[in-house]
Amino acid sequence: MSEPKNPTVSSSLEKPEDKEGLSRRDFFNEIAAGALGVAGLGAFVVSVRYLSPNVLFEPPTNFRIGPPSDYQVNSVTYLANQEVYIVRTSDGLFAQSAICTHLGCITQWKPELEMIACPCHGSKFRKDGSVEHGPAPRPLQHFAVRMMPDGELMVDLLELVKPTQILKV
Amino acid sequence: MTSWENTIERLRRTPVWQSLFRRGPARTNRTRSVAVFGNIFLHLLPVKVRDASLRVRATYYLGSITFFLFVILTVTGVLLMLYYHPAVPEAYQDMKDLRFVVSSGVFLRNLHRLAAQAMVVFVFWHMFHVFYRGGYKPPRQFNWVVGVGLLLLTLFLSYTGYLLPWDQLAFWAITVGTNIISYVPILGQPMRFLLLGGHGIGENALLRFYVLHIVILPLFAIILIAVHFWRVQKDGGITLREEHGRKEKD
Amino acid sequence: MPAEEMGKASRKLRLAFAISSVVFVAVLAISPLKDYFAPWRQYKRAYARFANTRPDTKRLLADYHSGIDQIWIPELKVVDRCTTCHQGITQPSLMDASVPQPFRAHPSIPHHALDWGCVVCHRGQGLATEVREAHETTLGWEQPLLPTHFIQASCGVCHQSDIPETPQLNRGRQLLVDLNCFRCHRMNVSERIYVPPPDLSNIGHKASREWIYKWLKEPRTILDSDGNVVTNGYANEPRMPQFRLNDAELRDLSAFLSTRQNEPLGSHQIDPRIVAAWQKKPDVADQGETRFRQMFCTTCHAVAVTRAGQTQLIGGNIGPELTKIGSKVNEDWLIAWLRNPQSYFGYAQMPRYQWSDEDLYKVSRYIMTRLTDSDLLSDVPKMDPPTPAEIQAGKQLFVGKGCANCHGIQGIKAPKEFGPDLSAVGSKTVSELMFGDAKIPHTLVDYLRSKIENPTSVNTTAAMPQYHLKKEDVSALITALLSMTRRPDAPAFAKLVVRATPSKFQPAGQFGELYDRYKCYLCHQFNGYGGTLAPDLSFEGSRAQKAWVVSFLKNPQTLRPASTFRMPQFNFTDAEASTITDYLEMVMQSPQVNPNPDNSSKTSPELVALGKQLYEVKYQCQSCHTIGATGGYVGPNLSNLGSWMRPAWIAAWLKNPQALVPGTIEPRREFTDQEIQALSAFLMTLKQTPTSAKAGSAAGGSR
Amino acid sequence: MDEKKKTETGFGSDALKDPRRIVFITKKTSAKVKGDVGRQAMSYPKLILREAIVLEILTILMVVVALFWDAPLEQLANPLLTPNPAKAPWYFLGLQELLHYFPPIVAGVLIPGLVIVALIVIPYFHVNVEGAPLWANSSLRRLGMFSVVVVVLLIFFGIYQAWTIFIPTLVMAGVAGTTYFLPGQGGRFGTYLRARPLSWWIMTWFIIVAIILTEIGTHFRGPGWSWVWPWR
Repeated sequence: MSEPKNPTVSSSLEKPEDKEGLSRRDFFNEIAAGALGVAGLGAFVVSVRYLSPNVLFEPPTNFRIGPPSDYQVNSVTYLANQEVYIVRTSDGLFAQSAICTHLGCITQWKPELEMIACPCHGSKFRKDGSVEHGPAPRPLQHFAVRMMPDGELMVDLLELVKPTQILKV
Repeated sequence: MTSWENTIERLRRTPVWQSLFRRGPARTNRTRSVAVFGNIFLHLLPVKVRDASLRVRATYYLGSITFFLFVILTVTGVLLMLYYHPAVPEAYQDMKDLRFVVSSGVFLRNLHRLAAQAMVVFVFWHMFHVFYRGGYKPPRQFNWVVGVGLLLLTLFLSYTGYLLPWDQLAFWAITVGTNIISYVPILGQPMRFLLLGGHGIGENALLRFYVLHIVILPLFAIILIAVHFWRVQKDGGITLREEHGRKEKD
Repeated sequence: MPAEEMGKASRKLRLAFAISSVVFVAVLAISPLKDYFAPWRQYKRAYARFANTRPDTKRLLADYHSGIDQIWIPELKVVDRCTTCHQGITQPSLMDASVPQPFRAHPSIPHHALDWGCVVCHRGQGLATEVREAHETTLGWEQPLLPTHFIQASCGVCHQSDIPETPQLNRGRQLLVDLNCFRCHRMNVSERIYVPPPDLSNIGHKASREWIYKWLKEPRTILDSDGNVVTNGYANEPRMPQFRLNDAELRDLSAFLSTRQNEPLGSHQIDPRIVAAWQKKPDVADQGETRFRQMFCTTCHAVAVTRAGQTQLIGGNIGPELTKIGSKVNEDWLIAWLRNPQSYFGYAQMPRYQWSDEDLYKVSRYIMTRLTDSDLLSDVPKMDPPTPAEIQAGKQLFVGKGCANCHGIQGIKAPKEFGPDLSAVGSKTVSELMFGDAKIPHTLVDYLRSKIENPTSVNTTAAMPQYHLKKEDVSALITALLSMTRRPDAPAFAKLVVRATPSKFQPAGQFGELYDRYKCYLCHQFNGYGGTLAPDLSFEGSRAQKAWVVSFLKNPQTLRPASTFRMPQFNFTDAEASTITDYLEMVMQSPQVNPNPDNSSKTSPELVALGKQLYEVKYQCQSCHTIGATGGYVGPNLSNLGSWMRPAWIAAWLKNPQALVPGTIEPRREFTDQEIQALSAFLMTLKQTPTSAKAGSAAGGSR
Repeated sequence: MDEKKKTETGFGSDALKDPRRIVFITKKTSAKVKGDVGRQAMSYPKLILREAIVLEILTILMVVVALFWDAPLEQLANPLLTPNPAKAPWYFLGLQELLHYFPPIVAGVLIPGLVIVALIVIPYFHVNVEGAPLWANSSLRRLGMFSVVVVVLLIFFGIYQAWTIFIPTLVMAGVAGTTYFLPGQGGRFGTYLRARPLSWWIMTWFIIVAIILTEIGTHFRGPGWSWVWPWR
């Protein structure tokens, strides 16, 4: 085995490559290195495409919630699967998120207090989603509710609406 | 010098590059040696090899191919793991998803499966080739035993991977295979019970095969491969045809 | 060689590396390209192009995105990607047949397509995004798409009782019962009117060995040279299938059966004076035929009639066809049977009529001399009296061929699990089926068709006998069989199953006895149970007036005189008629109709005049209904309505006909209460004198 | 070449510069110390470049096949529905074929166990390290032993009617015997065979039997492990 630690042996052998050989080698090396670079980049892109799912097994963002008659006037109904409150007042009906605007805990409707309370940090919201007190910075998010031609209501979680927008039923 | 070479050259002078590689361009035997020694992966190779061992007919690169198949399997395997749930029946549905909805999913699975089959073929081929070359003879006895260990690991890796798709092919192949184990006197049944985590092939078996397939067996394989490479170097390089026989006698 | 040469890669090596690197890059690029040209992406693009050619482009593309569409219903374990290619299924404007597949919209059905996914009904592989994988049987998926022709089978998976939308399925389910399939195969058949095949414990009294031989060889069915079933005076739907028996087997079985005389024959003597009086009369058979017709035997029994060279079966299919019955039965047996069918078969469906000896003699002479075929037994070989060896062999054959599964016989127990279990045949996979050498496509549907049409086609040693069925009946049977699936293992499905209503209606008490004796349910429906030949009597108590029912029972011939199917003359006694009438009035009430209305007092001539005016001018009821001699024939004749129906029923009917008789075609008009009062008042004035009551119509419903 | 003698001893750097160093050769010193190392090349880049090319070509082949051949995926596993025949992975089909012939304890444990043990222990029996031809020394005695072993094996396979092993064994023994009885025949191939040591014959026999058994198990076995022709 050669002694790599012994600089005197190998350093004396060091000498510049001849010009022609160098350029030829460089040309092939460049092709190879370039190709491998492209391959690496391509592999990265393909991997990213591979890793971004084409289908999601998540609850649908819009869903039917039955006819308005399912919801009594002056009631708050919690839909556990979608984490949404369906609130019906004498004015009409709206859907609002059950996720606390503070740190994302799931709030609970307290019928005895007429209040939506967050168990994590004590935020309290009124029935219409506005903040009563607590650390929550914003009122609960409202979602669009639409009446379908067959008389059922449809909630669209992707369409955010102002709290004042209430479906008259 | 081309601009490309200049860029590389400038890059090589940066402190970061130098801290990483501790050497200049490998244009001399010394720097070439340093390149091998200084790299944790390359240092498993000898710095110099005999010219004769570079000839294709010396090895047919069978060992290298087996190792590269292992590399391909590791890369594709890690990617496949990201879409795989070792559960019944999700495992099977994941196969369907890989095929039908994941971009390039079916390609990676094909590649993994193909490389796995090829690795079994090449590991056998490598072994037979080495045998005919007399590679098991002193001083390479130990490396031969390591190689036998790698053969068994390869078979076991391939076998554990066979169950993971949880289709009929997998299920019954493993059923037949594990029943062969149970023929071992006295220890057979307990061994099968331990391997399957139950009396039949179910969710426990799937999880055990999965853990064996992705963690335990590859870990052993990597260690043995490192030893195997290192010992090739230490035992005097690969076995050449001329080494034994007539030349020994003079 | 200089030492440095050791370390210099040759030009050839570097060139090889450069080339292999370039090829390497090129090859790696194929996979993303293949992904880009995936078939489903091409369908996606094709849909976008297609939508751009339609007027409602914007709506068609409202939910469009370039990725995979998926319906995911975790409760049902549904993951369907069918809508990735079938992108227009919810677009009403794409319902037209001119829209190319796969973009056509789904025909409108009572369910929301997107609530159920596709494969719940259509089968196939919902996970797939490739055409072949999604629709066909492949290595990775055995259950192919259900052919549209049999799609009603999918309704039957949940709807276990008949629904009007699935006639083919309903027919198939009825056939499974009628053809006795369920006697050999285990399957779930909801309770239906079922006439069991005859008990053979006393068949020796009834038929000769020669006739039994002939019957076993060719049960009614006769095939022509092309293999088609020809009627030739026989019903072409025999319930008895054809067994593949050779001459020796036929001899043994006929020997065994013709010696079955376990119990003495019932009363079969006719007063000798009557016999003496009628024996010599040449027209005794003619008189018998007249009586036969007067009794409306053809309501249940068919007889082949040749008119203008065409042979045709006339009559019902509730009882056996009688065209050649005279060549089959012994006269003594016939008389005993007519007197009291239940004395021969305890379970006989035939009502016990009150024959006089004279009628009995005439009718039996008619049957024995006219309903015969002298050629029937001409090809039966000459047979010696049965030997004990033949009888013993016949007994074994009787069990071995599965006869005992359908026919009861004293001293022989039917083997259990005789045929394969079919309770989940609809979810059988292709690999569970044995196709033998049959040259048919390897699918479940083709297997079932081949098996039903020719049981030996897929299994040469099949025990199943040969049925001769019409093509549409085979399809109906396949549909019914396909509907019998293993319950999908999602718990949500269990909730969705619409169980068959426990339908058997079995009243108790005096009426119950009459109901059993006269087999009312064979023709009439009672609370969803019974035959469909005659009107549904579930709400008869709300509908008909008591006096009318009594008079009808006493003389049913006053209704529908021109029909082949008519209520037989049962010769009810007054007591029986009143028992029936009371029961109908007490029990068979509609919750929609007030049983004790007090609006009779509201009738006034003005109201009647208004009603008549509404009837004739405003609503033009006469376009469908007849009063007297004028009007349409779509709806029932109303000439005698005043003495037939109850005013409360008429009022309720006018308010909402579909609530009383679901599916009736009577339009639901938005009558005001006053209009209803006026119309009822007018209709109640429609009365006919009993003598001219002949034009009365069937029933209130326009069924 | 200067460096050719110094590398493998593990002792010195430059024998010319440092002649005082002495290598002791004992019985236990490995045989290759004596060998001529021959010309050498630097691993970097010569070996590494070759390995890289091999890796690339291998990947290219794998990728091309993977693009046009789909990994099999059958129905969802169904413990109630046994396919006929139920086959193990292909590399165990030789074993499954053995199980068809021999009692489970022999085929499932003894034979594979012996093969593995044999593979592990062969390097430690320094038998015929030189690789002398089978019939080189005391050949008549060897022929006797050879014949006895072959006959015992054939009887063993015959008893269990393992014809798919019996026939290749018979053929191999026949070829080996032929090289004894017909020296100098068969041209270059004959000369080649005569130069083979015993280990070569055993290994070749093993490989041929293993390949035949695996091939039969894969393609020639149908329902109930009955013989089928793959082209039917």
